[in-house]
Amino acid sequence: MKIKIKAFAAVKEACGFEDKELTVSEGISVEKILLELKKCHPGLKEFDGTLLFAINEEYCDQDSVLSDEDTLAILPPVSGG
Amino acid sequence: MKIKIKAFAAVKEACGFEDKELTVSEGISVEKILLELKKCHPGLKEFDGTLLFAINEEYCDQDSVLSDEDTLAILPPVSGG
Amino acid sequence: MIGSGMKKIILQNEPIDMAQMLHEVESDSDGAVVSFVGKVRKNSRGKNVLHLEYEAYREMARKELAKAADEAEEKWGISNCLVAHRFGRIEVGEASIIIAVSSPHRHEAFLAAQYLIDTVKKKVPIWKKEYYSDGSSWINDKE
Amino acid sequence: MIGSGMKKIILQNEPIDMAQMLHEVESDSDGAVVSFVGKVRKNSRGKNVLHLEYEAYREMARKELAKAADEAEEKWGISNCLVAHRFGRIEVGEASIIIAVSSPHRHEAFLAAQYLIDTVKKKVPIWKKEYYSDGSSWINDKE
Repeated sequence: MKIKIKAFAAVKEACGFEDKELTVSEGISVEKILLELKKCHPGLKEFDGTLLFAINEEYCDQDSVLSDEDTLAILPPVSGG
Repeated sequence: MKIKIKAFAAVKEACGFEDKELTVSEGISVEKILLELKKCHPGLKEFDGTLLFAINEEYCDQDSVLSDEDTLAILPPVSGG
Repeated sequence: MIGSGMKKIILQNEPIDMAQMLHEVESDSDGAVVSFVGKVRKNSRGKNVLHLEYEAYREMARKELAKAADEAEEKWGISNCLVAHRFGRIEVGEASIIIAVSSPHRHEAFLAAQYLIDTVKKKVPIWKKEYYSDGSSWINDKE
Repeated sequence: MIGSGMKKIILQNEPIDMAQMLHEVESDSDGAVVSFVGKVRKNSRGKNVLHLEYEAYREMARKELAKAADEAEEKWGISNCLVAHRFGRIEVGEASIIIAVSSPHRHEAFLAAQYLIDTVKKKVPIWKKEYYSDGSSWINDKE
């Protein structure tokens, strides 16, 4: 299945992409995708333990599972206001 | 000695005066002045137990004693804001 | 008044210019400005309010407000604060009071603004008279 | 969004018009308007800030802000509320965020405004980058 990945702010800069499409196996978890991404984007490792995730604009956790056409956002700790 | 009395808002309307000069005996207390005032201004009685007092623009209590030239303000409960 | 911040007390008959008031407390080293605006409501205690009139013991109100501003600075280390209260006739929807506080961080600004309006309601010699279609009444109960 | 009050979320590149924002939350049945303005400070973490840049995950930020506004209405029965956040480049002294809440009484308006800004700082996907004379840095610690 196909999913979209979105990266923001410091994560975007560390990864070098803003939007990305991936073909992944059905029922893949956020955690698994993250492991895959770290292979090509080692800069992601510096965020270990601090990242937030959202599927289709709703916060989720690392165990959450993606469906076809989902958008996974990888978010550094927020600092708005 | 001479003192000034100032009345505000509902007290002013009930007493029928805004400013008043009184000649009183030395060392007179707020409470004593109030008793005197009630004789001529019985409307004051309806405020029993709710009034606030200030001498020369500083809050005081009923036992406070006045000096010559002092200004005593008689204040209903405040409702600003 | 004590301290190094700007503290401004305004008692005026004229409408309050909100943008101007907020501008007055600004400074480049403050990250937070909290403001409170108290306005005349069309309903009060089940009655239909036509307009209000505020009376103040002005010299004393000014002193009490200045004390409250000093206390707010001492307690929370706020930078600048301003309290503007109108007196005289005020229409429904108009502001009777504006409080604005600036501070490096937000928590202190919130606490100080609340302290200032609470103090006004409790201790500052200002009185409100409500006018209805069938009369008027001095307000002397607490909200 | 739920409830009958006006709830408005604004994410914009342009400077925020404070007077306009306050005007938007007004209603004749509300006695209190509490506002919070967050501004760019010239000093941060011991460094001299030249300007900021904010980035937002806009669709999601809008949703999270709308949820927070609904929660504030549910919890405190506020009437109207507005949250406006800028993104892009913002200069020292300019406002990055404005929150305005109106309510019949003041206590609820204060609590709701604080809840909204606390939620922004904790949960809304917006990020700040500080620019200094010698570089720049994404901010990701809590105040």
